[in-house]
Amino acid sequence: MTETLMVIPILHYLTFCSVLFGIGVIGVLVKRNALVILMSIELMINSINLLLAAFSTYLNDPAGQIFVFFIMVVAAAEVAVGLAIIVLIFRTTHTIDIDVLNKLKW
Amino acid sequence: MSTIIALAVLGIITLFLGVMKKKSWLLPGILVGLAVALGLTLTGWNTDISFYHRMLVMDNYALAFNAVLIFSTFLIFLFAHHYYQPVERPLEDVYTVTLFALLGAVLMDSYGNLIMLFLGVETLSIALYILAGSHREAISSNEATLKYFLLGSFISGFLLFGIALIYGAAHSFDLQDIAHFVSALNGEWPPIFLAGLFLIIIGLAFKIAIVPFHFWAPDVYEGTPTLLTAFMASVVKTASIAALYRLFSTCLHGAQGIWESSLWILAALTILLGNLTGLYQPSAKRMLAYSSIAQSGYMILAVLAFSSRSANLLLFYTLSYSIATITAFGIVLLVREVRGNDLFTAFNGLGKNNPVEAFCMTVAMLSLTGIPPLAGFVAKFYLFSTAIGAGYLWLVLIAIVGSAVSVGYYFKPVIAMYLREGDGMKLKTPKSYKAFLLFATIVTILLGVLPFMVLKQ
Amino acid sequence: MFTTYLFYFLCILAIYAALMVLVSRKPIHSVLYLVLVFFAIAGHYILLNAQFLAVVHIIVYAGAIMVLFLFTVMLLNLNREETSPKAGWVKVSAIVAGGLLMLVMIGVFRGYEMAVTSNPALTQIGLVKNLGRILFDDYIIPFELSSVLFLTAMIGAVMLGKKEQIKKTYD
Amino acid sequence: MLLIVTGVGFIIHVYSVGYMKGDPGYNRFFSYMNLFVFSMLLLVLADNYLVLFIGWEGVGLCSYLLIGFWFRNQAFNNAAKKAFIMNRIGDLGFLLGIILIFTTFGSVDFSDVFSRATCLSVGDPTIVAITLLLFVGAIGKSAQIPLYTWLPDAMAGPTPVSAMIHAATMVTAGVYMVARSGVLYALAPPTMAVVAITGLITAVFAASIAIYQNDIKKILAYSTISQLGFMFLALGVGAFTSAMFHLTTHAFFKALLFLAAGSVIHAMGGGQDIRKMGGLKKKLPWTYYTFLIGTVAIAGVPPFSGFFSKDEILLQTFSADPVFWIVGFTGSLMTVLYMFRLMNLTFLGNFRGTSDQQHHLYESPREMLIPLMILAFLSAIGGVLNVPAIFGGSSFLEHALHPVFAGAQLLLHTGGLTLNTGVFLLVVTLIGILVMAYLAYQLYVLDGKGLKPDDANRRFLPHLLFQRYYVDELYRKSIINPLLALSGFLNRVVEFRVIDWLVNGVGRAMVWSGNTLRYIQTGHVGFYLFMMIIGIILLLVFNVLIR
Repeated sequence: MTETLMVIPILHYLTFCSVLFGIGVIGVLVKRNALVILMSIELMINSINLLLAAFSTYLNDPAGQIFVFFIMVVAAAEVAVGLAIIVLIFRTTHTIDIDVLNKLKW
Repeated sequence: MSTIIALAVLGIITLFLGVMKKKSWLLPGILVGLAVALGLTLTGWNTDISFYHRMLVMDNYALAFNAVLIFSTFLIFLFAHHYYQPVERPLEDVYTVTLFALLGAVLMDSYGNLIMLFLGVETLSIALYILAGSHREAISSNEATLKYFLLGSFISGFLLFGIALIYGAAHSFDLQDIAHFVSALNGEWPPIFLAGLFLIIIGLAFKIAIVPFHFWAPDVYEGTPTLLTAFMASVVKTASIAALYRLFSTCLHGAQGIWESSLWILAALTILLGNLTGLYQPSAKRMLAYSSIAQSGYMILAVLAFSSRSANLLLFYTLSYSIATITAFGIVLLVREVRGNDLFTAFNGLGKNNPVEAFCMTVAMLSLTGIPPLAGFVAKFYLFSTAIGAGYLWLVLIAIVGSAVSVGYYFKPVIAMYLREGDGMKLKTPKSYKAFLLFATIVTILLGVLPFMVLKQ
Repeated sequence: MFTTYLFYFLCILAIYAALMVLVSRKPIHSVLYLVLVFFAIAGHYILLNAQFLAVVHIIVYAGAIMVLFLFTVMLLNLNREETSPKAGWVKVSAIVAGGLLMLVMIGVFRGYEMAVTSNPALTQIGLVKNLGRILFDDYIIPFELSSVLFLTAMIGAVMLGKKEQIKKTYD
Repeated sequence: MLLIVTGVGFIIHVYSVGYMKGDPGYNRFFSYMNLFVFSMLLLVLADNYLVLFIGWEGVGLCSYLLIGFWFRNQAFNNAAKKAFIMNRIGDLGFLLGIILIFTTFGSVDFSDVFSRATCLSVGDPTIVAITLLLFVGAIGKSAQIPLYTWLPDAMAGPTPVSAMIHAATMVTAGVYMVARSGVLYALAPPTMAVVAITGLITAVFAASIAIYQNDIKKILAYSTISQLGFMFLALGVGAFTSAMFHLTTHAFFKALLFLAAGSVIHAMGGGQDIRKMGGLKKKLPWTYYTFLIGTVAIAGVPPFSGFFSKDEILLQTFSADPVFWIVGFTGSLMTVLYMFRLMNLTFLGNFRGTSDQQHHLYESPREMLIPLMILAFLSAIGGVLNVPAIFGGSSFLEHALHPVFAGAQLLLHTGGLTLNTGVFLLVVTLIGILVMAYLAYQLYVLDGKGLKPDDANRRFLPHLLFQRYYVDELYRKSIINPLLALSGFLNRVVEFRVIDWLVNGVGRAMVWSGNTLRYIQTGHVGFYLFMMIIGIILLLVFNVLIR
């Protein structure tokens, strides 16, 4: 396993992460279910985590991995709050379709 | 550093006071605590300390903006007592989250490391998602919080991506290291760095509400409980623009060519769209939302006119803007309390029935428009003349046109208050609330007459 | 060679699972595919010599966050198919926009090279001991302040989630 | 300057208590007055051009409010509008000047600007432009040619206002501002020449008009313009201290004269025509004596204050250019003439008014008289402030103001006069004064020749003077009438056809675009996300890929 870095150029990681990030973005744009949108956002964040870890290893600098921990902290907090919001919305409107909620406009 | 500790401790004390059902101690405790935090901030003046490997840099820039943030929050908490009167619960959770949001804002002003920037932005945002939804029974509040949450966490993904790319290019999160990296570049910008930089700009632009990342603002402002909208419009905007400026001023010396043209276009779009759309709004709260969008366009001017003065100008601008906005929201919430809505027709006849409130509202509106001798005028005057000096004549012309258009909506409540006949209904303003409103108004006037208390020559 | 194959396998697995998250009609399937993505990414962490990160990743994401998702889905009985998916043109334009973003990103990375400072194969930075020392030395302030973030989220989740009704309203 | 504003302002306030008693707008009057004093103090205390400008505008606004105080009279309103518009013309120049200062020096703070200005070479075009623009502002505010006509009309306001505006404060703001920017002016010799010539022409011009006026307040108004002209003359020749000195003494005696005139008008039941007065000396003894002191002070009879200040200006002028001196001397002689004419006609001889008025002649109340006496005292001894060395004085004011003008004086090197020349000039001046005073007495009291009941068969020059050189008519004919014709045309054709359409079109376009743009805010989160992504892609493409 240790020879990974010898074989795989960092560009591959970058490309892979971009693709994953892009899929996350598409998910956010395409879906109407708030829960799935939240999952897509998690996908985006995970791709960034991987990117940071890859940078960190290739640079031999622990800061990147430390940052990943913080991102995990934030992601966990965000998900907790996000799910609470979704539950709240579901209680009042009985749906979590984002397109139904458009009373505030213009 | 002491400011941050004080705010964190204050938040926890508030929480405990609430748990112990000491409702009457809550707000006084918070106000005293904020005053202490303000004092602690100011005692650090000119010390210029950085903490723990430059995670936090408490230079004068950070301290000044922190003072503005804490002062704005203080003003908002002055109004809290009356606003939350109908609620029996101690509401310690709302207050604590507001204080933690302030803590996040303080981190955003004083970061020396992109990790701290990210943590600050997230602390602020998560707290704001909660605050936007804190009026759980109102469907508008629910909608506001969902919109804000989805858009905000989506954009924070991009912010993160930007930070990761900068890390990949500069091999560090530290602003000083990035600055060294930039100065060693000799104008050969690696695309990955540029992409990272722009993604960070986008992440902050969302918080400042710059076109085209402004879409959340009107809806969320309208749905959020009014007092917390004031917090969003003042504290969040100030902290975000200060964070953006800090990034530019620390890391990107002499790299103006990179962001100049894009920010130019964004500022122009923001000014035009904010002002034009504001014209057609029937309600005061939504009008203030568009006004805040337009004002962020002017603030970008200060970032663009990058000179030794512009940090100071930005400080003065955000201060004058924050105070006027908070005053305006303070009156809007009074009107909503009595009339149930904040359409401009709800302001009819206010000048006769409630002269004090009408006067405060008028001063706030005039200051936002930029009429002498109020703070907003001085801020705009210096901003525009500095920008002209920096060669942004056309942008300033656009900004002036925008200001002229803005008269169209800023004067709507004023006209309604003084020239329309009302139904004689009076606002239920307690004496203390009036005193707070007058206090904020006097600060606006004082800043206009004696701008050099804050503005350096 | 093995690692190369492993890398590509994990990549394809992750991308497939990610796509399935979007394609699935039922939220619960999405959740399960997302767990698959997380495992694939954990494999990547191990490939990158970041073992501790991999463990934490599994615990936090697959263990905590996904459980939260599942819990919500079950609690609210949300496991219904999307009643009215977005119109076709919206989907197409969304995919075009996301794809464009992807292309732009890949274009940005084109030609990017990293000066590797030391032999990365022997790097020890991913170990618990190493990370812990740095976390509690250099990064103590963000570490402490992230507790504020957690506290905020906790208060918020409780505040928004609890069922207590308040009669009087304010705006 | 501060002392003048507050001191004279206070006295005028006391006076107004008596003068305005019973007026329905009593409260309004005093709130305006205090706002005025506030603005004036702001103007004086400002340490940068911006605050100065705010005060400047405030003063203009208050003067508009005060001139139009009796707003039921349309003529008064017109006068107020005229004052405001003329001031605005000046203000525009001033504002442009400030902006130019800011773009040139990067600051509007006096100390910064002055220290940075000294780095520029003398006669630098930028400095000349700045000073000229500032001077345009001063012209408007201090009623110099060609923007002076508002001041005589401004007499429509209550008399204390006239005293306030003309004596202590507003009109001197221009002088103050130019003196304050002395360093800049010292760097711009062409502007200095313009200032001096403008001042000189105004001084003589206004003085000559004053000789043939019949309204007591108008005479004083023209006299003010003329005195301001002297001050600008002093500024123009670089005698900043003298200008400020004359400003001070002028504040004393002109306030005195106006207030005394107010007392007369009060006694006459509102009549302002001096041909209808006469012999008031017996009825209004206190007013008479105070007025007399004011007259001799303004005429420059030693040892009253005007003598010191005006002669100092003339001496300085002589040392700059004798031709200027001759013209200025003529002006000062005219001053003597019209002032004594005014006094003689008003107070000496026989009463020429209606018998009804005669019965009502009585001295003003005490709160009006005491300010008069204080001012009279000050007018009498005000000269002590700056007795030049020639008379063994200490030049107190010069030392006090030295720090302010040091920078300017350093640049100017004013040449000193020999003692002999000085004494010679003084003697000439004195003789002139005496001759003119006698002439006035002869003409208007003994002969009564100057008193023609109708204006019909005058000779050319007096007629011209009586009609104020037809300047108002000139403006009307040359500017206002063509403007009116043009505006009529514009109104008919351009306004209705083009501008109306354009303005409404612009307005409609704004509203329309606002209304349209507002629908971007669809309320759908999905749409917002989409727009943001497009924004992000565009930003990245234009900044990163295409570079």
